Amino acid sequence: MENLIALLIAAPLLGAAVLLCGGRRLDAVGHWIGTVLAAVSFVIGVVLFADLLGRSADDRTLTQHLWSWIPVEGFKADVAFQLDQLSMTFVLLITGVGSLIHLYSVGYMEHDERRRRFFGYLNLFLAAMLLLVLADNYLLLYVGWEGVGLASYLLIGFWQHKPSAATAAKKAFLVNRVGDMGLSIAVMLMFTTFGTFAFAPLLGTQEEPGIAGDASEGTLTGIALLLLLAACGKSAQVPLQSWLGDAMEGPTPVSALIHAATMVTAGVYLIVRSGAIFNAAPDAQLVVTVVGAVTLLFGAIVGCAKDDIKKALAGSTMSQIGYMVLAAGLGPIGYVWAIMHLVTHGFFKAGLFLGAGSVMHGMNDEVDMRRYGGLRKYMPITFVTFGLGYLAIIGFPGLSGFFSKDKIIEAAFAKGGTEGWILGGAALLGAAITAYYMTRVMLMTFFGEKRWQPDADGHEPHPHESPRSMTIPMIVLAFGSVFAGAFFTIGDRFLNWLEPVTGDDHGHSPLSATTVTLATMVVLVVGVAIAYGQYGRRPVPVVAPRGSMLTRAARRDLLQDDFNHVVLVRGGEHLTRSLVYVDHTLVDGVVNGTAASVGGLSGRMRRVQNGFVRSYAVSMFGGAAILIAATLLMRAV
Amino acid sequence: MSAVAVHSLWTTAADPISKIDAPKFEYGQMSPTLIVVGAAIVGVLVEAFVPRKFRYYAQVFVSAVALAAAFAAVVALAADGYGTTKARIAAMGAIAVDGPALFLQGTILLAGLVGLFTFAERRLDPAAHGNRVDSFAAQAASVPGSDSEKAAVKAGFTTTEVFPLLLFAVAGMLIFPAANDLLTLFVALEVFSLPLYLMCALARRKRLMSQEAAVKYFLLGAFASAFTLFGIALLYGYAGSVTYAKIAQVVDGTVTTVDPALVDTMGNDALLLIGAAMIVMGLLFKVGAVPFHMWTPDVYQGAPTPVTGFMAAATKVAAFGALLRILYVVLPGLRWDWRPVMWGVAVVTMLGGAIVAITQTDIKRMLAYSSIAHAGFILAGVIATTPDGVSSVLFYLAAYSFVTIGAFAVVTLVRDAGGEATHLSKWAGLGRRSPLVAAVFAVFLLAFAGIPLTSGFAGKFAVFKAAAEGGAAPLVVIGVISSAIAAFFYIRVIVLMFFSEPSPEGPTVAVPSPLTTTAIGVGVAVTLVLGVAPQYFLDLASQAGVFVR
Amino acid sequence: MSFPLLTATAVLPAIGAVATAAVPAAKRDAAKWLALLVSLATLVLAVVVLVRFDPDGARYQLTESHAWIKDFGVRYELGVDGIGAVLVALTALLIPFIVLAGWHDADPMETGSRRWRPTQGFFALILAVEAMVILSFEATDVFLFYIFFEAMLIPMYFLIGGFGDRAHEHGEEVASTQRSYAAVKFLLYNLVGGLIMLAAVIGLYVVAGNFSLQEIAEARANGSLDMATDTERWLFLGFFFAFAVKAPLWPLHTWLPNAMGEATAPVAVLITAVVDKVGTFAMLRFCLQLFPEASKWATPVILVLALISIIYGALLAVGQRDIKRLVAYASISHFGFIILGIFAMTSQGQSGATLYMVNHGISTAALMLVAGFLISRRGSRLIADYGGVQKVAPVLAGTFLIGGLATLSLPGLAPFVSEFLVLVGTFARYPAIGIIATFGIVLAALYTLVLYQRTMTGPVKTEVAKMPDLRARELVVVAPLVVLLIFLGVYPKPVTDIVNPAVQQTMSDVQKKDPQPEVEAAK
Amino acid sequence: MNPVNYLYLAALLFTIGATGVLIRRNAIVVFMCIELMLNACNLAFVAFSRMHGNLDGQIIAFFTMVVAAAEVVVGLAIIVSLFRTRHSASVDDASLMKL
Repeated sequence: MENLIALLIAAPLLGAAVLLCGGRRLDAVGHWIGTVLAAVSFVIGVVLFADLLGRSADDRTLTQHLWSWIPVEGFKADVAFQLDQLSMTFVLLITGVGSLIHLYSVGYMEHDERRRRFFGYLNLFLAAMLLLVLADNYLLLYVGWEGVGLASYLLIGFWQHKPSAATAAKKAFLVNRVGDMGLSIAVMLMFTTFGTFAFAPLLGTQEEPGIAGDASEGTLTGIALLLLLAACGKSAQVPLQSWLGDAMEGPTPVSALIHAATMVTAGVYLIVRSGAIFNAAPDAQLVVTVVGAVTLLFGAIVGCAKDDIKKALAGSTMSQIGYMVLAAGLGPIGYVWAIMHLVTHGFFKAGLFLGAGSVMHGMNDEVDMRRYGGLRKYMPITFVTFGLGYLAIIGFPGLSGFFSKDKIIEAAFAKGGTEGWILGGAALLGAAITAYYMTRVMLMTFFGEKRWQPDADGHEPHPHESPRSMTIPMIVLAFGSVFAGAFFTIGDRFLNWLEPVTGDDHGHSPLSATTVTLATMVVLVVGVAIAYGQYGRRPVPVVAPRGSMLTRAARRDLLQDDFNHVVLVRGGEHLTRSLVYVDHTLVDGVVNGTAASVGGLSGRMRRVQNGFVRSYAVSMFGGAAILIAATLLMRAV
Repeated sequence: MSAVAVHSLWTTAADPISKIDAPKFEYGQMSPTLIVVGAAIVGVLVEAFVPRKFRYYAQVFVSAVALAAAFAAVVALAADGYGTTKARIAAMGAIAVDGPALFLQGTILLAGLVGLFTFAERRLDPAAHGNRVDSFAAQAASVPGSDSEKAAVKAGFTTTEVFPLLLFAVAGMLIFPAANDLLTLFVALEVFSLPLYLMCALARRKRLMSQEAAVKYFLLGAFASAFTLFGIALLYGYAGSVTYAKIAQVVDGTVTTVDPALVDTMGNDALLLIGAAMIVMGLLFKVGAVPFHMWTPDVYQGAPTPVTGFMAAATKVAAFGALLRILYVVLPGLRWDWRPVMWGVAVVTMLGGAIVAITQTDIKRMLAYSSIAHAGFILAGVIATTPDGVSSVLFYLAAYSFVTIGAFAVVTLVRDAGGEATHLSKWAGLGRRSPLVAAVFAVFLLAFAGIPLTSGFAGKFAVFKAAAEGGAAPLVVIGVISSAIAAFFYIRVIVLMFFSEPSPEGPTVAVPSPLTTTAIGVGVAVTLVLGVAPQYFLDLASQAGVFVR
Repeated sequence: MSFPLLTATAVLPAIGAVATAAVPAAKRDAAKWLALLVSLATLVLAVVVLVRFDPDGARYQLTESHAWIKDFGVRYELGVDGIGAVLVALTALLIPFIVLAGWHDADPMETGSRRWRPTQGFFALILAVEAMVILSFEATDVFLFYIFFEAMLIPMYFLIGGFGDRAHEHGEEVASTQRSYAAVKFLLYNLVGGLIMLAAVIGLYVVAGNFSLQEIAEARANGSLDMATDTERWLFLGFFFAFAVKAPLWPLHTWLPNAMGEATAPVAVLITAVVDKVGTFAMLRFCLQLFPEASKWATPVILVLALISIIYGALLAVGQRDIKRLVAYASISHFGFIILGIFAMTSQGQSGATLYMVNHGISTAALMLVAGFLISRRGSRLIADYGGVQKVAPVLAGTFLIGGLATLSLPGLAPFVSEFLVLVGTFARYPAIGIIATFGIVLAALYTLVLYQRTMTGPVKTEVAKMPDLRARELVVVAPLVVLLIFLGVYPKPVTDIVNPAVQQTMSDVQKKDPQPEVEAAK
Repeated sequence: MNPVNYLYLAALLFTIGATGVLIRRNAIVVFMCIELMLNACNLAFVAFSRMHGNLDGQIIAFFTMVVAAAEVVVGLAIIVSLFRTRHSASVDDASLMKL
């Protein structure tokens, strides 16, 4: 069985290789090759899943060792995989949603002459992402980690002729690199501390814990924080969140797959996977929770102000991942719920993005929600699927989001003490805002009267429902976003499934579950109501009103980019420019100066050679005198 | 009383003649010098009696044969073991026949032979009135630009006297490093100097400069030799003798019997030190060491290029030979006095030569300054005062002389309307015009710069190694620095030749006769062989490294 | 005695060089093909060397030893350890690509005299450099090494100064002056370094009495030859200075951007991917083996300088407007990593450094050669003159991107392995330095992606609109390099297996042990 | 009379000659000064010879005269040719080559 693991990765990797090297002759079939291989990977995943289910709970870890990667004295890194419940969950999510979005893209990218390459990149992403979750050591995970970064770079910048896209791609890669730096240093620290960075010896299992605990808490906190830095980069958490909004420059399926469902959640995977380390570093965990809480509010606020539908959803993604990170920071109480929210979010957020894509598809790629309105009549399927996703994300009772998010809020309170109250409060507030901005999106897009106008080159958009290949995935995902939560929760299926890996801990919540649920309901209603008051009852202005200070700040991602620009970009430019100057004038100047001075000396010395015999004679005479004097002197001393 | 008795009151009978024993003279061991001197005299007779149009050939033939024969003689002597086991003092203590002497004589003779080829070259200058002409004045006595000169040129005169002059100079140089008493040293000095003075004045083109060079060289040379002579006098006064061995004994204080008459002078160190200093100064003048170097650039530039090449090579060899012998045979007891001084001279010579060369614009002057720098490097080896020091210097001299002659031979090839185009700007883009000549010259320059796989590197390594072993590490460092500086201007010429665009009115490269070609070829060959496989010659040098006293 | 394999690897290109130079002016293409064949044959020999080399065998293998210059205590001694063998292979591997990439770089523009044969000269010089570089990797006699270390400057000098990019933006006149400036700068820097080393070489002879690396190293090891501390330090500095100029290490680096900027792309690759490796290689082989104590004494300073090189080089790369100069500064940054790995004195660091030399060679070759193809199409080196190339020449852009990703050491490509090893090796002993060095990877991403964005993406500039994509010859050059980058990225074991034993020996030379993991140390 | 005095005289003459070389312009005079220096040497030789009571010094003096004579021949030839060319025997005029 375990030999199948490699195939999971091999299939999409093969696809990427074939599609990228195949050349134009594959243009006709390229997209199908890509889709099929993604599906193959999914099927393999299902087979493995079935196999795992067939085993006893404590025996659900498969490993496969391929080859010794970097064998150096005292240093061992292998290409080997580990498939346990956690990675299995991700495999299914990645390959499943991935296949759907491949299918969706077939229609969405129909008119793009570089569709083959697009599918090549998508496959490349799948392979990298699977490598990330299947690696059995941190270094190999790092390969996948940067691999998905590369794929995301290529896909965000897929429309490279657009400078904005190219810039966004570069920005995404760079910000991620900062995070990656954290990961690589973390790996180094692990190596110097434990002499290894493989999961099994390091993290161990619930029964026999690994050597992670043996190190001093200081070291562990260091490792944990470095891992958190990495997670922040990949999962767009404050302070490294700035790239996600711009990443929406990429084609919408990319936003759905990479920047909503899978890649951006890699950070959560990393933290949960490294649970053994975090559990032993409470300070680090606190930081994690804080980052999560801040980000979930940050994202939510940003989401409220955006008129670009994708950017609004991006803000929402940021915020939802904030929930997951918060949960992951809570330790064993939260790990399971973090992952569960991750999965459900994978469903409904992907669905929402696909819906947005479908809307744009019908609206000549118009993204400004102020130019939508009343679309429910024109694209009913999109409307329904999108609506279900909407209900799920705001946590409408019974739908996926309700279960997962509720559990997280509960766990946040369960942290206990002031921290518990603060975190829980933040989570609740976040829920309210989520309800607000999602309702806003919903209303501006599908309700009210139509507000669209001819675009630059005079085409009046003709909103229409998207082709089958696009709607089917939306429908499937809608199912997911409706039922997944309930399915997971009833009988604690999800808990029991993951518990052997993540451990479990109910903690003692100051508030009863029902209280929390009620509170959630209340804030939900409030949020929806406010939104309805603003956008449901009166017409939406086509030109955005100036808005309050906060609104304007939020439109600019709460000025975080401006900060980056002023401090990092400008500062960096000045630094490099001055260094170039220094290199030329100082470092080079010293050398050239020396040469020049020798030359000058030469010029002065050759004037002695003035052509007059008698002065030559003088020098000889003087020389003789010196010679004699010196000789006598030598004897004297 | 008897007449005889009376007569004996105011006369005494002189000793019978037989009591003055006839000078003993080892012709065999002196043969190299004798052959050359003899040939020189023959050359004079040739000038006197052979009709003009045959003279050139006769002279070239005589000189070539003589030099070759002399070289053969040297080789024979060396093979006979005179360099090592049978080393001895010949000619009643006047001449030393030992390793260094033979090695240097061999080098000088080869240099002379190769130099002779460049002297005899007659293809470079365009033929005047159908007469082949060489680099020497048609008639040295006629005033430049005068009718008599034109007439001489028209008549196709050539100064074939240069060949005997060359031979005389060579003869003097052969004796110079072998001289075993100060008188012989002085006479040899003059014997090879005077012909050189004359030859400097004999250029066919740019005669004013040529004559000026001669005057400068002559006056300064005479000035210097006066110093030498006075130094000799002082040493004579110090030791009561001019033979090296005796002086050395006195210096070491190992003299057997002190003649009571000499007590007030003998061992008077003031005499010794001043005298030694003055003699050494005279030799430093010949090798062109700072601050006695100032004649070098002017003379090198003004003299006919073949003469310059010969002079630059052979004079250095001879003078360094003599210097070595003086310092190692006569004054070893004094080394704690002269070593520091020589240190100073070596340092200023290396640096001075290298630095001033940077800003030169005339190829011949540049080579002159480079030769000064090289004199400094060689001095570093001299200072070592170890057998390795001697052999390294010998090797360096051999290597250096061929590079020099070759380089100047190449200079004779690059010509424009005014004769040789020695201004550096004229050499721009030579590599494009005639890659071969440029490449050859580049080889010589690289050898000067001491790039590995050329003889220059082997030599430099040898002397620096010797110096370092002799405990002169700082000198090595300075030497390295100055060779770095020196590298700069050699490189500059290469850049000029290969990387800059040739100027349309640039010089032409004359196609030489086999003579010059041979000279250059030998130069290149020696440069590369000594660079790649120096071991055999190093062996020669180190076998030859021991002076007889 | 057995067949002198190592000599053959050097003699073959040497003969090839002479033969190529001798090809008559008219038969230009013959010269090219001859050079290509010779370089390929050399590659075959180098592969044989690799095969014949037994990682578990003696330290130096395939040794040859003949008397050469007795008086200088010099022997003609060749031998390769794992590191040398790998680098010989790298050299032999890259030369064919360089020759092929430079196929048209030396077609004469103006006709000098009949005898002016630039093309023959160009390829002959490349082969000459190959011969000398290979010999300096194989020499186990310090003097022998020095000879070729110095001598290779001359052909390099002519390659840099004699051949430049076509259609220079300022016209040929300016170009030639800039070229000769760059060439002279290159030569003087390295010559000064070499001469200072010469002083040290002489000093070594005075101290040790011979030049045989093994004899001296043994004598040092068993104490029969003990140098005064000061002597050892001075000698070390003399050697290190020369290697630091060659490597190049900040602040001795300024010749590299000029040289790589003015030379044609293949020559630039020759400089940075082949010739400069001699410097880092020599640090590993000579500095550490001959002067272990002094090396340890100097380590702190050297590490700091290496660190400066890494950050400084990267920052300046960001600030460049000229594609080739950018790559040059990137290389300076990378050489910083190599030196860091060497002097961290850990197994990982030194294996990483050796691996880094190989990978950097390949990745720079890939990036620089593609850049050269790009420049040859547009006739400008300025980044600003490009834009949107990806649209018109996707393959070119793709390979360029891969080269760039290799330069920023993306995991999965070869350079990542070596860079991580160097970093982890450094971190193990000097955590602070390791961390600061890690910033280099962010900067690397910055300059690479900025370069790619400015040249390849965005709207298509009119000047590049007609730009043809990679031709067959160019693909033949690039494709193998890309394959190698990926292969060595996922399976570097073949190289590390050869390198590791040599590294262990070096470690024992300097008597250093790898630091223990904290946890085990605690137990 | 103490022969040492002759040495002082010789030294004096030598110095005079040297100074003359340094200060006089006319090549002929300069040359004469050099001859003076040589003569000073001769005097020193003879004086030493007298002090040591051996003949070497006197013999050397004869050699020196011969050499000096030869030098005169060569020197005058050169100087005269220069004079004929430039119509001046001033050594300062002959400074074409410098720097």
